[in-house]
Amino acid sequence: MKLSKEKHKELYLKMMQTRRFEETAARLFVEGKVHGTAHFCIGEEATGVGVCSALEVEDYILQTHRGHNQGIGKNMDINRMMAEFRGKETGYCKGKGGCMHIADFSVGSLGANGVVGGGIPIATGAALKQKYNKEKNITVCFFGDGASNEGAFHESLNLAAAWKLPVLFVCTNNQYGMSTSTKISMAINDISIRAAGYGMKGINLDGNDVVNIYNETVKAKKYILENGPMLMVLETYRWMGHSKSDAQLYRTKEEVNEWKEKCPIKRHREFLLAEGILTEAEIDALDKQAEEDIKRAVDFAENSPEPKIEDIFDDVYA
Amino acid sequence: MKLSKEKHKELYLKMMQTRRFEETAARLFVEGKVHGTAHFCIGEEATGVGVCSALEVEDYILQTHRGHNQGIGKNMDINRMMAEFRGKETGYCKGKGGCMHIADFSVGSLGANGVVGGGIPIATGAALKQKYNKEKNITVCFFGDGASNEGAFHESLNLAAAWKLPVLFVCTNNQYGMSTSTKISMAINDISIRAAGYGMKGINLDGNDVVNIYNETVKAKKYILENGPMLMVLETYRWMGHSKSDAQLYRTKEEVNEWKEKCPIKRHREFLLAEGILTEAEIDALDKQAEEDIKRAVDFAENSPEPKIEDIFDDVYA
Amino acid sequence: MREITYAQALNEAMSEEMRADKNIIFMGEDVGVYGGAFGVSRGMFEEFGPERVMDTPISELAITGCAAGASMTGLITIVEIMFSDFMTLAMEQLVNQAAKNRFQFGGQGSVPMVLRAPGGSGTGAAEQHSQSLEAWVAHVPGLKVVIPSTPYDAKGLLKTSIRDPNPVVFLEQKLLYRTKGPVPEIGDDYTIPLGKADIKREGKDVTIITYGRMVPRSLKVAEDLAKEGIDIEVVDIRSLVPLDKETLIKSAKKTGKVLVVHEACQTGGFGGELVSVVVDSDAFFYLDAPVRRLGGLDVPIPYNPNLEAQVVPTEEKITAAVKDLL
Amino acid sequence: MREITYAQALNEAMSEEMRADKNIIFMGEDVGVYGGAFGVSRGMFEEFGPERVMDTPISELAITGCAAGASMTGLITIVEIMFSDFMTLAMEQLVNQAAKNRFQFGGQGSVPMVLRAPGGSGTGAAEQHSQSLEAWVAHVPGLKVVIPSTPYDAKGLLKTSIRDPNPVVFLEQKLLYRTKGPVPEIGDDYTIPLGKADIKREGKDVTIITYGRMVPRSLKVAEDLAKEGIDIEVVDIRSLVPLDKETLIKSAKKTGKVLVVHEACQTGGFGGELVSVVVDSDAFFYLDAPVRRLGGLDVPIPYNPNLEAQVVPTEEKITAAVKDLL
Ligand SMILES: Cc1ncc(C[n+]2csc(CCOP(=O)(O)OP(=O)(O)O)c2C)c(N)n1
Ligand SMILES: Cc1ncc(C[n+]2csc(CCOP(=O)(O)OP(=O)(O)O)c2C)c(N)n1
Ligand SMILES: [Mg+2]
Ligand SMILES: [Mg+2]
Repeated sequence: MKLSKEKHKELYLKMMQTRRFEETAARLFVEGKVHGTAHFCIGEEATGVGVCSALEVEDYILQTHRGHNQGIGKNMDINRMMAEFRGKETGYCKGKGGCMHIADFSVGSLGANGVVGGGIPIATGAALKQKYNKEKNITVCFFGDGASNEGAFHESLNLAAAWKLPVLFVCTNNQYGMSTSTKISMAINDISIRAAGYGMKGINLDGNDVVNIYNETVKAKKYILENGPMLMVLETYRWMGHSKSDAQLYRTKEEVNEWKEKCPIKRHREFLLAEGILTEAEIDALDKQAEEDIKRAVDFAENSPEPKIEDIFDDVYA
Repeated sequence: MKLSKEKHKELYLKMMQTRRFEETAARLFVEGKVHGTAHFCIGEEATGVGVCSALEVEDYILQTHRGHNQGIGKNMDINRMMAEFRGKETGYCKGKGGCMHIADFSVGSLGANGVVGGGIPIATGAALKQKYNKEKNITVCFFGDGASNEGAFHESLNLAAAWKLPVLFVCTNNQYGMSTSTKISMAINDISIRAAGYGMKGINLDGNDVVNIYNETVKAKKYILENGPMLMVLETYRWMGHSKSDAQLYRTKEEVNEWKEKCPIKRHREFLLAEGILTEAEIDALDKQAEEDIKRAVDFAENSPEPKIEDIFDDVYA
Repeated sequence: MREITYAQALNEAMSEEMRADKNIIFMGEDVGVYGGAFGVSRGMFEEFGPERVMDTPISELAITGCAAGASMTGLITIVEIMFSDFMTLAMEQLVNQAAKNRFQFGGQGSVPMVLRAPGGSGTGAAEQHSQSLEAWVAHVPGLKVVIPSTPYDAKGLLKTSIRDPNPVVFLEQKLLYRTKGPVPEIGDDYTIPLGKADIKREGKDVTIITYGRMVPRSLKVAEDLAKEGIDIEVVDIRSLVPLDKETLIKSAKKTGKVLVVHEACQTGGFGGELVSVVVDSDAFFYLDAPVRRLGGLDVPIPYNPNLEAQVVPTEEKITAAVKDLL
Repeated sequence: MREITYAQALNEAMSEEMRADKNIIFMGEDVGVYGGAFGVSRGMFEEFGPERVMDTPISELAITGCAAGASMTGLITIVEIMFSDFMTLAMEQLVNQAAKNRFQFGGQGSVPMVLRAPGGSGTGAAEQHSQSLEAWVAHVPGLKVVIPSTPYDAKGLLKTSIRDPNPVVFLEQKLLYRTKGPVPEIGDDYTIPLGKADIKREGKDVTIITYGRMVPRSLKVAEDLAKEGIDIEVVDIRSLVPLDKETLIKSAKKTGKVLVVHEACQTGGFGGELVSVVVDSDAFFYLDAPVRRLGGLDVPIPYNPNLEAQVVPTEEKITAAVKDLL
């Protein structure tokens, strides 16, 4: 399917916003403006952006701990994302959750998760509600290759298949769970074959090709509303360390550099130029906009108030 | 592979002992001699007997809550089994465990389990120890169709495959988990296909053909010691209710009767006669022996002392 | 008033709420045609159909999370875990997700779900089917915890729990399922607030603070000791979270002698919380004896019926503990 | 004596035991080349190799059960759960299997395993990575529970735990990993028995009963208040199960004033057990003030650093609670 110029702009901008958001977040750590940790998806931008850009507000997503691309893809407010990252009152979670718990129910994000695989069972419930109410929408559940070894993955995919729930399970295979290569954590090469064990359709895609991911997601949604759940595995790679502190002794510089060659943003940019969809100038403008959006977010967060201890008991119970 | 006359006698006798053991246990309930519950494997005798008779003492087994055939197959002492069922001091667990926890480390049974799927992770550990010590033995893990929907199944099979542990995973598919048909609990017809999702070999066998199960287990052990774990699914059927109290509204009498036609004991008997391996008289003698063995066990249990509350703290800690 | 069983009362609470609100669904292992392992949901599948009464695969973690997800997005979900021992498989979704989501998302969403599970020993089901794990969930902010002791309380508290916008862990008592008690007519819509203890028997000499199946047992002891002129007040806390501290403290001040009784293993049990609430209040100055706890022995629940009966507080043990306080 | 960190002490304990006994293996997520999320096992993979230091898939339930199975059959297994919050995924195997197997099998076999997991807040890891769940495991017969507060205790207690024939849940404190303290030379084989509390500071006015990272914090308060002439005794229980009741009771009798402090949420926390042990003993008659508990607020651990710091007992709160008792 051919995408409109606008859609291409959206995909490119969201990926670039994600990249800048994280580069900036990384810098804020160095500056000591943030405590705690963060998990960056640099190199994996196409996954969350490609999938989420194909969804409607009424489609739900469950994000991972490495989900800035997913949130930006689902049109979350970058200012509030940055404010949450900074632990500010104006953040999505009032500074109580941090970036491992960023959520925006208003755009359909039911939240990022600090627990590997923790969002998978929740996704089946959101989809059950959609099916129960005969909605024409689906729930997209993001998780990593490592999460696919959790019992939650198995129980949830089986449940979704047995009940024909409208869930798109998206496994972002960045080849490692923390320091553990999938070659060590499992004896298979293609995670999508696990779908067959549930009587579910599974596909494996290049996780750095944002356009194809977008198109496949559009198709998947249609398929799911008619036939039930599906597993989509996106092959990609994490450029940075697992989290703030990671000496990366478990992989070679060569391997990292090979994958950097496959940068999803560079690739989309070259595609846009080659196809004559956007001009250098137009793309540069998007780059500039991304820079500015993030700068604005940083200022917004910087100038936002800290949450007050007086409010600590709010939201423990509804 | 052709079995010796002795082996055939062993298989037949163990199946018949299991059948009589459970018929008797059921009667003891009616007589009010037992409280609690029990899960009978009548109709499924060939599974545990066929598999365990192909093992050595040094091979471990993890039993299920429906595992009298497994225990008898692994040469457990029927007297102590019955005594445990009666909660007596002379029972395998000193009356503390009951039939959901019967174990006999001396014959390689690491115990039955009251938790569906609870024995599966344990099996990986026992196999890890065998591999670590370079033993030439395997661990056999029994569980049901329902258990294959538990996260423990997934995590354990993946771990065993990733580490090439010597485990034979035996799924006794009796078509139901309590009242829930596999048609409802999963969207696949053959559970053995789940093995592929772990890079493991999976086979599906007639669970009522004790001779074939025995032979396939011999082959499987050889395969496993050379190549790593394997999943063996045995298709069978539970004749009685799930446990003591079960109105069985979830299935038809016809379905039950169809399967009763496939009685594994009757089948083995007819095979033995047709092949001229045993005479009517020889088989009748085995039937008689089974009767007597169980009678002896009942008396043993009946005449055994109750455990004393004074000893209650024994074995909480080693 | 008519008398019905504890199980029937629970059935009526769910059924009445589900008739009144189409957004309520109910799921669990064998809760459909089978009617649940203890028959609590008998007839519900026939009345509400497979869309609202769902037999699940044996997947405690997933169904608990599924309930949380459905409840986060607009439904009200009742999920039955067949034995509370199997909450051990669901703790991640219950504790890290359901209990914390509203807080960690800064107040976005809520999780109106009820997790029902039977606890306790006495059925001969042994170590892995007889535990009393209420202390675990009572330690988790974001969860409410209820344990009813009578059919009347069971129905009224379950209705309130279903209407509560928060995740409620509703722990039923296996040995009480078949006990009968007075309950208003079907449709006569009464509820009981969470966080309100009930003084099941007034007395002036000693206060027994307890809950669940130890309530009827404590009442029996109270009746027997009344004959000896010992006047026991039996306080049924009914919900562990929220906890009605006022009523406990008031009673402790009145009698000056407190015995806390529960079936769960004594060490680390909720009794410690109850004792602490009393002694860390001004009731401390009214106490004329150490505050006693009587919990189950610190052993797994054994299979043998005699052993099983003796590892939890018996009438004899409760009686002895009371006399000890005097 | 040389000074090493708490993390290094743990590393030495495991390494020395593994050098001495080939039957000991160690597994967990990223414990190999990565050295564990908190670097505790750095260098061990290089020394002991992949057969004995095993990186596992992310499968908390399976690896806990795998450890139990290996230990039931002859090995001694140390399993690391990256954050104690993820014990929520392993409770079934830990509680229903590892803790109960010996008992439910009538004394056949034993399960010599150590489950190591870091608990506590203060790292900005928020709700799902900061819990203190020791009360759960302390409520399970069959398990032993240890929480060290110094490098010396960490090494001595971990060695004892590895040699213990029972499953031991060894809960480490994230914020103590980098703290330093005196520890005997490598190879100088000392151990510390489980069930022996340690009076970290003697005093006569008030007893603070605590454990884990609240020990150094309580000591700091004690030093400060000493200047005001308030003499605090700080008792570090070190192991929750077995619990050294004698030492607690003795100290309570001596000072007549007891404050129990822990980081875990106060409601349902182990503090209730500690309070009960004191007030249900003859120490009750020596108490001249209510026994106070100071636990964490009953909220999930928030992300924002200021909030995070204020939901657990601070020096200010401990100081105030002590003065309150006087
Ligand atoms: C249940 C659980 N176990 C362990 C962790 C610690 N942890 C955080 S991220 C991570 C790796 C997850 O790998 P994967 O699912 O592939 O996602 P990725 O980080 O590669 O995006 C681990 C082990 C956790 N957060 N939750
Ligand atoms: C974790 C867990 N969930 C639920 C139960 C209750 N239960 C006992 S047996 C059983 C059915 C198990 O089905 P399957 O694995 O097929 O074994 P089968 O009983 O058919 O032999 C259930 C649900 C349990 N014991 N453990
Ligand atoms: Mg990964
Ligand atoms: Mg079955």
